[in-house]
Amino acid sequence: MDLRFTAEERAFRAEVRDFIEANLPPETRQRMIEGRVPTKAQTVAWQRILNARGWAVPDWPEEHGGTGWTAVQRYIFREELQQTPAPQPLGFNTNMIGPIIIAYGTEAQKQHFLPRIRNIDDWWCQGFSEPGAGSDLASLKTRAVRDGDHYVVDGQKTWTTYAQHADWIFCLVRTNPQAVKRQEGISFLLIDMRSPGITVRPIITIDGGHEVNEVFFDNVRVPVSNLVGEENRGWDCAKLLLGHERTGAARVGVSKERLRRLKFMAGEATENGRPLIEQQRIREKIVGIEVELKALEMTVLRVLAGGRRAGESRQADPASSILKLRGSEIAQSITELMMEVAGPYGLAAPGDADAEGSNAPELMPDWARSAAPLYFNWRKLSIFGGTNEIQRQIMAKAFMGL
Amino acid sequence: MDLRFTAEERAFRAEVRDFIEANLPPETRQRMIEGRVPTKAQTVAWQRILNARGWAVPDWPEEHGGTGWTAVQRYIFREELQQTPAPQPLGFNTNMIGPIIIAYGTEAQKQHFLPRIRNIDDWWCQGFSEPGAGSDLASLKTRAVRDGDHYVVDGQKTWTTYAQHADWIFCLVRTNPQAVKRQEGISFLLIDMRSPGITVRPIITIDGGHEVNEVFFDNVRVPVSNLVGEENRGWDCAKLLLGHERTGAARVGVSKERLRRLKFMAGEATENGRPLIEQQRIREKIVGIEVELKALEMTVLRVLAGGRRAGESRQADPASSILKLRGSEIAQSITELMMEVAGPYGLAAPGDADAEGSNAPELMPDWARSAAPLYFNWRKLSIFGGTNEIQRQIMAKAFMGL
Amino acid sequence: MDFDLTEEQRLLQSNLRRLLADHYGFNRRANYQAEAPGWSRAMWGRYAELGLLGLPFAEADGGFGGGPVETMLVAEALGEVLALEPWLSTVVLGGGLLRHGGDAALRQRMVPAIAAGEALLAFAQAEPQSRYSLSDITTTARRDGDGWVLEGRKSVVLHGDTADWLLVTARCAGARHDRGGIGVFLLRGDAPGVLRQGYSMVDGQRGAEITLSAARAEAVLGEAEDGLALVERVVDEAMAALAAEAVGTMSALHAMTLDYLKTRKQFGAPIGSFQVLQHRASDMMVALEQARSMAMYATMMLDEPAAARRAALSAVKVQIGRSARLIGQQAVQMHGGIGIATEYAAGHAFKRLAAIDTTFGDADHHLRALAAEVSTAA
Amino acid sequence: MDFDLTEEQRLLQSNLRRLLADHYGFNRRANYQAEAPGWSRAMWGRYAELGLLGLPFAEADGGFGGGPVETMLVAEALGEVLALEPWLSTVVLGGGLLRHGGDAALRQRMVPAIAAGEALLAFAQAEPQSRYSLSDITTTARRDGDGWVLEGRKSVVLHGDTADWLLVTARCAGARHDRGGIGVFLLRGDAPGVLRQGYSMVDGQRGAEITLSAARAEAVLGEAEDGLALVERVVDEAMAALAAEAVGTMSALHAMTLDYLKTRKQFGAPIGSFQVLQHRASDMMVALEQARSMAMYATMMLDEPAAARRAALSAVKVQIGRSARLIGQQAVQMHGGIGIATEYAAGHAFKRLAAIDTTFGDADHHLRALAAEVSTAA
Repeated sequence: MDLRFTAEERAFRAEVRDFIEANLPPETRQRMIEGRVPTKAQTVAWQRILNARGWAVPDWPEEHGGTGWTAVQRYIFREELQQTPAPQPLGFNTNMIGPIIIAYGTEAQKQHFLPRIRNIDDWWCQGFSEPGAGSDLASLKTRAVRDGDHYVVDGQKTWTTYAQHADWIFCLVRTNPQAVKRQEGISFLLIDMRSPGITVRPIITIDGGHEVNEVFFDNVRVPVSNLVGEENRGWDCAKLLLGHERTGAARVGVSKERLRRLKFMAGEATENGRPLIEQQRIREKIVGIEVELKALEMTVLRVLAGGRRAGESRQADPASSILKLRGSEIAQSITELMMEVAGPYGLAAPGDADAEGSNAPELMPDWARSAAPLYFNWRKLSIFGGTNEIQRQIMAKAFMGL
Repeated sequence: MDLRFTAEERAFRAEVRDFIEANLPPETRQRMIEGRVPTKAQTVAWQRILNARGWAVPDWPEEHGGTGWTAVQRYIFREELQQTPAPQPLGFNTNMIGPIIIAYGTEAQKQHFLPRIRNIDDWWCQGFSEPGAGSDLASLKTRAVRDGDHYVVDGQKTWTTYAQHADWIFCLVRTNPQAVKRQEGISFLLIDMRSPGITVRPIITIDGGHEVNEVFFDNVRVPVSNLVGEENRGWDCAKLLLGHERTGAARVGVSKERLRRLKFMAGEATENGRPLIEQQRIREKIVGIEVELKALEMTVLRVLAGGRRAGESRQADPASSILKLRGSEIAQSITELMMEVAGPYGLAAPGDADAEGSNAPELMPDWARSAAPLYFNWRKLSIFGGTNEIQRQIMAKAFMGL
Repeated sequence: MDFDLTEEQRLLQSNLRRLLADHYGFNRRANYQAEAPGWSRAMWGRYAELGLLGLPFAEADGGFGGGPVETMLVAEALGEVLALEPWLSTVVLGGGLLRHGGDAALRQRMVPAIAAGEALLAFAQAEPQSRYSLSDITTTARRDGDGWVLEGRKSVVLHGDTADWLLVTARCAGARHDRGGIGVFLLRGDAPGVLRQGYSMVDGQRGAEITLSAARAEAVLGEAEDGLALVERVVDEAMAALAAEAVGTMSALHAMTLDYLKTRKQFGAPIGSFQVLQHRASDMMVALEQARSMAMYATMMLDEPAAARRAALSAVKVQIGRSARLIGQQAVQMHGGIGIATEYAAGHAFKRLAAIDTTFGDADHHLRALAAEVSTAA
Repeated sequence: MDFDLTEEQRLLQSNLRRLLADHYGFNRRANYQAEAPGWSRAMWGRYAELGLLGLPFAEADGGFGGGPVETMLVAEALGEVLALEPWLSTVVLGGGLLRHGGDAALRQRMVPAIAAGEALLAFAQAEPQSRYSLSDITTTARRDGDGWVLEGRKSVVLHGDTADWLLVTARCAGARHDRGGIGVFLLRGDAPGVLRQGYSMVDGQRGAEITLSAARAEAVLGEAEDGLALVERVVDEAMAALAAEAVGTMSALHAMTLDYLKTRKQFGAPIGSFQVLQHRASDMMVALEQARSMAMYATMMLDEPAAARRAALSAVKVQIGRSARLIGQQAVQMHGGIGIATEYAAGHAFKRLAAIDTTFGDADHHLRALAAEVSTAA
């Protein structure tokens, strides 16, 4: 047992860090340091820089553009992106639709889509959740009826992240309403967002941001060639995503970067003329989170090492749930503390963290602006991607036999 | 709305306090300050002092020795006992079997038992819980079979507090195993602990104390005259105890006294030569508990005032559950903090808080002795008397309609 | 000891609740917020008609002689609907400074206009560097003939953008942190030298940054160089009102959550049938009742001597902050996605609760303040 | 990076677990505890046979050359059964002082006896006033001819009652809190002037109060006046071992609780079918895995430079303390009454976890220590 990174791994980390430092546009980095989501243009530009370097899709098989890195290298790469901070590869493209097309797509689908996915020539979004089907995904109702060489899709998706940016959406749709088990009778379709009959309606979140949407399908015609896998077997494709990215949900690098930012803020904010960071209580709170994060980081490393030993299982395992739970709780606790540090100015923060034309007076300190919006926005971390309640349920049922 | 005590109530409090100061044996008080349970002799002696003053059973009807006090006066009386601290009236006698005999007993039972209960001429214990019937009381199995003018009782009770001191036990027993509803077919019996066939087996708790016992019944003959209420209607008697004492579970006075003790300990314990109470963090923890306790105290007063308005309802209500939940959590948090303040000497505490011949060296400071035993022992507060989980369930089902 | 309301108090409560039920549904509120000035002038008129705006003032000054209990009832009802109007600024903060610090002439000049809904007040207390300290004041007041001229910067002034009158703390003497030398000055909101930058705050309330450049005060409240005790008293009254408002908001949020638990279905059953969510709803109820008790305690302690009053209000703020965080976060969590969508009420209540915690010092700030006062005598 | 055990390590682990499974059932443990000296001399002999007692010592000194990972494995296995023997005192604390501070002659004299189970050691470090400070030492060491004479009082000395040898910190120079001037001295447990009062601690381990009256030391470890760094290193090693022991105990307690949830029935169903208890078991699992990660981190950081090592071990202690409290309290709660009855194992595990938190500083103590080191540079 040797829990240190090898010399090769440390060298790899330095190489990644140097590349990011040299190539990441400073305004992208600054925007992220301030706690704001990068623009679509910034995300795309950075992904293309990575793609040019051959680092667009480290997790993919080498034949499709993957890097052939070890799990540890891939972890280091992601952590360096998070810590800088730099935009991470667009998950819908690289972690979701890419691997699904690789596993289940036709040769034609692979040829056409994969290069475009890698380079974000197409921006993808995910059409899984529906108004009545959140945690209980299998109860989805959006229907696709075969009509010649097309499916005709009717229904509604919701919580669709970045549908407003998207060129394509991958959807779970019900093709056989008579199926005995609800998971059967579901198919996996790729749908061009420019298709007639698609309407995107923004959902503005309480931080004022626009990340999620409702997507309505009204008689949308989708070529049968856009079916992935077999008809009525779309659940298999969806299951592939379970536990695919086991360590990402921990968001260790992101939380490290946010803690750095938090300390910066606590150095700027003052009380009775002294920086808050000098107060023992604030320091204890910060350190308390750092301890939890260190433990989570070690847990991630154990999972990585274990995964390497056990082969790259795609089954859900307790680790994914543990990492999701702790990762979201830790991230949320950082935003709570940011809100506390921002103090009165936290209340005066702009209503829309991403609005270029914020209504906040220029007199207001920059460092306080994003505290409240981030606190509000990150409540989503314990809701989306499988609520924390669902994670606890998975652990109890699947791994403790309760 | 006037949330202050009246002049009469304040005068009453002074009267109670003066009486306790003048009459409570100092060694009883000192033992309780040290966090130890008073001995049987101390409890009995104090109850007899109260009885001589006419204050033995404030909650009872005046015809049976009650004081005729208002709910607020009764609250003040109990709080003063708790704050001194002085032994509280033996609950099994005054809050449980007394009111049940008053409500359901025969005239002969009243004549014989009530004066003895008041004066603890008989020490009573409660035979409800069984090994398989804790939170689910109605599943009890101890049987009583009619044989002439006796019942013959066989079975086992457990978690029987102070059975080792008891002269009598009041029991729920199954008299009709064929009853459709499990709550039917249960009867309420008074059993002399000296009856042949009764065996008491101590359960030593992890603090080393002996408070609870198993009580075995092997062919125990109980005169039919010791039946309370109707045969097979014993559940009615048991239900009387639900919500009877709505504000006692908050233990506000006890927690106030323990906080005072905690501050004393934090003044004695030192670090780097300075008392712990000077440390900001310890102070914040103490103050944090005081805030919660103040809120609980105000909640108790609201309940008292509400109860007076609504009449003395004996139904369970959300207040009882709230008070039990917060009361136990606050009390437990005080013991956690005592353990923290005691520090290394907390580990060296005697194994048996109540043992007269403790094995702890005399070199050890007195104030550290009871911290660990009390922390361990008071885990029971969230278990006994309806677990905190059961309290949450009651609130959700009965008062929120979930 | 008596927790009952008088007949008049009950009437006030039910009249106000009826008014709000008729005019302050969630969609209406969204409209009020969207249009200038960010709240409803029509509602303001109705509050005046109902007697809300003159309520805590003495009858001799043109008010209705209400006390802390009346203020608590109003705050709670306004909290239930997340009302946006400048009631706290005008009636509790500005009005409180007038009541406790204004002389009879000033009161009799101002109160009738306030009661009639014709004068809006704002309390310009905080400064960019002051955080929660009431005595960290760098804005200066300099005598100039009969009057005073103010110079400085005031920050996050609640409803400072629309106020007709500003009540401004400024230093007449002493160094930056001194408790002495602080005065409370009355200025017209549109006086020369007053520059106001208004904005919408995270919870939809309005705030303003205010720069004072040789701005001339109309009057000074109380002793010009000894205003801190006045400020502390009024801030304590505002914290009591905020506690009651928070109780109203928490209570509405809890009810909303129960409603959602009973109607929203997943896995074929209402999610309220899941035990984990049931118990969490119970914990929310406990937190709510503890907060409610402390809001009453606040009300009861307002007339106590300053040291006891301040300690009590700090304790109240700690409990309100803790309860608000638990209830706010859990309500959002149990609502799932719609808990963080602006189209639904739950997220707005969550945000208002977070803002209340921060206003005049969050739970941790007040915990530290209380801890500093613990006796260290053995 | 590699989390795998070597073949030898796996063998050590399985041999020890088998031994404990055969000889350390809960009832056996109760017997060991009940009879003098409060633990099992027979087990001690078996540990020696298995090579446990000489494990971390260099082969040149008569040991088996094990490292931190081996110590972690042993501690975890002993924690699983709540072993009572003086392994931590003798091998980790006493042995650690010898390894890092003893000269070759001393090591070669002591280690074979330790490895054979013939020498028990105890570390007499704390004093009545010292709490968790390692430098708050009033016991004095005075040169007397070739040797040293000790005077003072040592407190809560783990297994001090039966130790053949005591390793005592004492001040040769400097004032009470000085970091310099502290030496580590080796005394015979039965030397003239050593008065020992043994007792059973709350978790069933043995402790002693020790009074030294002109007690003569046999040797001094390292520099007589510069022993604090040695003490800190060894205490960090002990905290790492305690972390691993706690993980063993938590893991056993979690398993015990799951077992209870599956077998205990109430309202006609196993209580493990109640969702609230399921989720709590999940939270316990999370806490356990976080603790396990930190026990590994502790092991990995022991050979780092002192500042990094100390910070790491404080972080470990914080996490272990938090996890232990959550798991201990929830396990007791879910067991209900039998959780606090001495007849069942759960309560004993709970108590041992509470004691581990307190040993060498509880979670809060280490949190404060870490907070003091946060950089305040903006």
